[in-house]
Amino acid sequence: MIDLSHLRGDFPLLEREINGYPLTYLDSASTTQKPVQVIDAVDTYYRTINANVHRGAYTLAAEATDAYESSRAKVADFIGASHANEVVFTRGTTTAINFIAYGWGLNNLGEGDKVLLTVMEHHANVVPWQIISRYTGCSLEYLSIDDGFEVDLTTLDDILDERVKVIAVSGMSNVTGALGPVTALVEAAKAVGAIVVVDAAQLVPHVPTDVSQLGADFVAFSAHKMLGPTGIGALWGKPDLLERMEPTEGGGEMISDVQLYESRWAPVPHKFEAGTPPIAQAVGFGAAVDYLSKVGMADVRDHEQAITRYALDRLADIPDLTVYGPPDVERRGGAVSFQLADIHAHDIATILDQYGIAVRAGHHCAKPLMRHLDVPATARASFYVYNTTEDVDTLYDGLIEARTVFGLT
Amino acid sequence: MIDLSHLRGDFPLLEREINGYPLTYLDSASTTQKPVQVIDAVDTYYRTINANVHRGAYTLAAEATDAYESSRAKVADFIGASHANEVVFTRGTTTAINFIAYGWGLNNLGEGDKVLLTVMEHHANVVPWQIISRYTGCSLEYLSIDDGFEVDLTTLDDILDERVKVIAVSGMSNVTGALGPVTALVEAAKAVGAIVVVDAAQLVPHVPTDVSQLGADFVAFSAHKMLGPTGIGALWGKPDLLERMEPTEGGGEMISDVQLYESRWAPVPHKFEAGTPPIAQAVGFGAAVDYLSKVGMADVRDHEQAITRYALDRLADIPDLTVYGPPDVERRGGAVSFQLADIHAHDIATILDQYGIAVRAGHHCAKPLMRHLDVPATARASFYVYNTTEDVDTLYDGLIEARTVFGLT
Amino acid sequence: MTSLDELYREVILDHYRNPRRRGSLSGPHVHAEGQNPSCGDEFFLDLAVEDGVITDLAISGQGCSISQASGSMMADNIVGKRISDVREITRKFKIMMSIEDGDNPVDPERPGSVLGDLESLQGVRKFPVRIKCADLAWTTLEDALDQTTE
Amino acid sequence: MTSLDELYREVILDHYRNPRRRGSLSGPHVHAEGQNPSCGDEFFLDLAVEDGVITDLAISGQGCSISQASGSMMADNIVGKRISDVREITRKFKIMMSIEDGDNPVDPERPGSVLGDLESLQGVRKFPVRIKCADLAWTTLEDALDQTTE
Ligand SMILES: Cc1ncc(COP(=O)(O)O)c(C=O)c1O
Ligand SMILES: Cc1ncc(COP(=O)(O)O)c(C=O)c1O
Repeated sequence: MIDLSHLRGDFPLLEREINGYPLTYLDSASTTQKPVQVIDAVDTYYRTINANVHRGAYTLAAEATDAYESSRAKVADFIGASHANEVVFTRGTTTAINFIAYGWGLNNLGEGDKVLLTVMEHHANVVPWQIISRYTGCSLEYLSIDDGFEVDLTTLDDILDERVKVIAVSGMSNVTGALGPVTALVEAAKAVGAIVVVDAAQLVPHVPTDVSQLGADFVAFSAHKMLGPTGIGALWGKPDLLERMEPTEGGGEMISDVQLYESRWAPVPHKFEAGTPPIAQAVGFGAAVDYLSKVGMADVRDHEQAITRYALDRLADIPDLTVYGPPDVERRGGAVSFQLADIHAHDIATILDQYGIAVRAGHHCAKPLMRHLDVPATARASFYVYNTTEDVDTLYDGLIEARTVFGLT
Repeated sequence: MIDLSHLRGDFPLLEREINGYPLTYLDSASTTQKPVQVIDAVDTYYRTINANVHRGAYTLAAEATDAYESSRAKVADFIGASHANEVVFTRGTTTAINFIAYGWGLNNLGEGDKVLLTVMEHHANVVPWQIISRYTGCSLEYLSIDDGFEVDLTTLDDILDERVKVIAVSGMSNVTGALGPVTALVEAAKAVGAIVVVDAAQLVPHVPTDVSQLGADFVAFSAHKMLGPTGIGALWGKPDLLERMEPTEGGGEMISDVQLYESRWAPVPHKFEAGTPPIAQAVGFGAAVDYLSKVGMADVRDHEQAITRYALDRLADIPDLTVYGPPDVERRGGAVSFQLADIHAHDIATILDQYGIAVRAGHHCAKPLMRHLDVPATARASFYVYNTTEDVDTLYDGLIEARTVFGLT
Repeated sequence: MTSLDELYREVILDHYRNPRRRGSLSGPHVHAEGQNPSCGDEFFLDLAVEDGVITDLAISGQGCSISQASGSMMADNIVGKRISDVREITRKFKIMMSIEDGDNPVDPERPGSVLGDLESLQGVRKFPVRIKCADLAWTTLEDALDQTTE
Repeated sequence: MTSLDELYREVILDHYRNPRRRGSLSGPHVHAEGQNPSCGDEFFLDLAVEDGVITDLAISGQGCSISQASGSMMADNIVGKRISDVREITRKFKIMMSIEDGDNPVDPERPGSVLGDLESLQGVRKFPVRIKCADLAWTTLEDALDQTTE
């Protein structure tokens, strides 16, 4: 197992005590902690460069613009985009997917058209399409999940036809950790001329991702899930699609001309960035991908696979514990959802919290999947670069304690 | 004149040197500098509290949620809202207005309906309505600007009828500094049952604003223009309107239930906050309004009026200099646009920058207004709490120098 | 006793595992639904009222031990009581849980004398994020009561 | 000389104040438009070409001294020249301005010998945000030239 324990010192928050115990942070699928390199980048930006971008002929504004645009280049580079202009900064994954749903969907979908989703999608990749289906009359179709917690492709042939205009799929489930069948769906989409949208909120932070190889048309992800600040994310799109897509938000900076009754848009990517962008956050995002690049995404993935394997093994030793997710760490990431005996997930989270262990409990913004799994809620531990096998051991001890509190022996 | 010079020490960036001169920052209408109190609030959040909000049963998540929601309460309080839930956090003014245009407009506007704007609007309050008019078939109408650079209300009676469903007006022009005729337009709207949207990007930061008195239905503003972080702003709305308005963005956290084909929304304000919100930025926003409250908005306004008066007086001494904006500081704020002889605004900005003076040059995202004024661009100096009359003197000297560079004597 | 033991008292786990009055009513009744979107807890209530007295009730839905136990204890506590008395119990419960302001009505000398088993929920107060779990059943009840008087 | 004096040389101010070949063409010509959205500069070009030679051109639009002077000097420099030569001038100009890579073609011993008045724009290089002002006319010219060969 790759040893990344030297990284822990970069994360000030991991030094916190919670309820008298050192914090064991196991909720990185929700949001990650930030290294000093990111925190300081934001801080330094405000102290030394802060100005609005793109609009200024003075030195500070030029420096701010450089900082902002060079972060765009870093993020583009990180995901293998061929050009910085293929990356649009958004508020996060959710906004990125809404931008596609509105900008592309409102203008290209209609009665009879279909959007194909999977049952394991996060609400961020469900609700925008529901909204657009209400406005356009298009309908939604779903691929189900098989017994191995992976997307069931056996019904694909039945569903797939020329009316499918969009296939939107998660690169990795934030509940089960299962990788999404992106490659298969890209093939399927090609056959019918659909576009493929990848919700990569859990993919880009955890698995080396090269958009030039992936075959998808749009890829959305969030900085805060990959060591970066809150308030920013990215939408990568194929150049010709970004070119043709309408902007969702209108405002300053996204126009080349505004007349009273009509306007012309600025070139990509600026036409999608109306108003003052999250500038300091972009700078922090750049620092985050610098950090991850230095660690190396292959090592990040290796580390997480090892820790996930270790976690799955240890959890298997706990009586009455069910894991919802693929057993094979080649086919999954480090989000591990589980149920312990009859203890409600919320109670598990409370008990663990008493020992300083932070896990998520609930529907994880994936209610369709929870219904499919027939559980109202699960507890979820999820890992990132700073987690260690000791964290897993602490989790194990906490779960044994939860059994005791609930009178199970 | 109220002396706020003791505040300058709170703003680290003001200590910068630019081209060998101390920075004279005169671009606060574009974005303001940040006091250490705000910078540190963001920093401390990442170092000690960082977790995702609303979804966690563990201590950190509860603390993060508290921090986020207490910032909402602070912002609500700052603008006189009766309840924190009347404040929706958005990415900024632009996103806030787009949320109204889509959420209210797409669902309430149609062929024959009219949206009434003014010629002095920022693109953020023009382009969203153009987009919605394209989707819904509604049309746009404009009130013009009179010779005193204020909104011309003489044509209001001709335009106003029951088909006017929205009146959207800037509380203060970012070009001329002119205050918008909000009160008159609120009255007009009442007569025909229209809603009133106030673009308060320049109003809330500079003029004591009490939404409970204003009479508007929606008020939008940005944190970064009032000492706060980039990446966040607020939409205030009347409770019943927020209740009835559809969300624009769909995703996590804004739902109470998601089924495969339909969803139910969470209560206001959360139904408008899809996905992970700008949490650290909200915390910084809270610190910014704390700071402004401590200074006192009445004093902020007094200070700016004094400095604007001083600036208008000094600029009047410069030959061939034209100011575009009302002369009476009771009727305006501190954004002072001007043209000097035949020197293009961009050249003015470059020359001033050589002396460390930061002013904006261009169309200020207000092309319709520039066309109306028949100028391709203006230079603009704008003031905030940290500016002094010495800054104005430095500007004066810089402009005299610009004349020399351009061979005018 | 640790805070955890105080939170998960045996009587609470008993109500969680053996919830009273689960099901639905077939006779005339009002129906109310409560949800806790942040954790997904659901609480559905059928309430039969005759002449201002709660004659029957049935509970469905699902959730954590605290929300389910709170509902089950509530059921035990209100059937057969007048609406006005039930409103008073609700008030006392909410004060005990620091949801509403007031002096804690519980008598520490005589545990259970004021609100019965419900008093065992006091341990939740040390867990602020869980208070809304304890409250879910009661907010739903208030909704149901409001319907009966409409 | 200060950087400002180098930027705003007299010859530049002269071209700014007395721009050459303003107006539009009435005979056969191609038209191209360039814009600099960040500052609002506009540059419109009418270009008449016969047998591979630029026979006439006319400029309209507005903008800062640098963008207007650059366009005016360009006009002076290219009328009567073959398209291939004009492309070469464009290339040299862009290299001189560090917009494209290459060895600066200008001969410091003999100012003006390579690109004429245009060489006075070298002072812009010290002002990176203004380089696109100097470039606007040339990008628009390239657009127009591309149209003639289509
Ligand atoms: C009057 C006015 N409205 C709207 C905006 C847009 O604000 P933001 O860019 O923060 O969305 C601005 C600032 O640029 C403004 O001055
Ligand atoms: C798979 C997946 N998609 C989308 C999202 C939404 O991301 P955000 O909340 O940053 O917009 C998340 C995170 O919550 C996620 O895990």
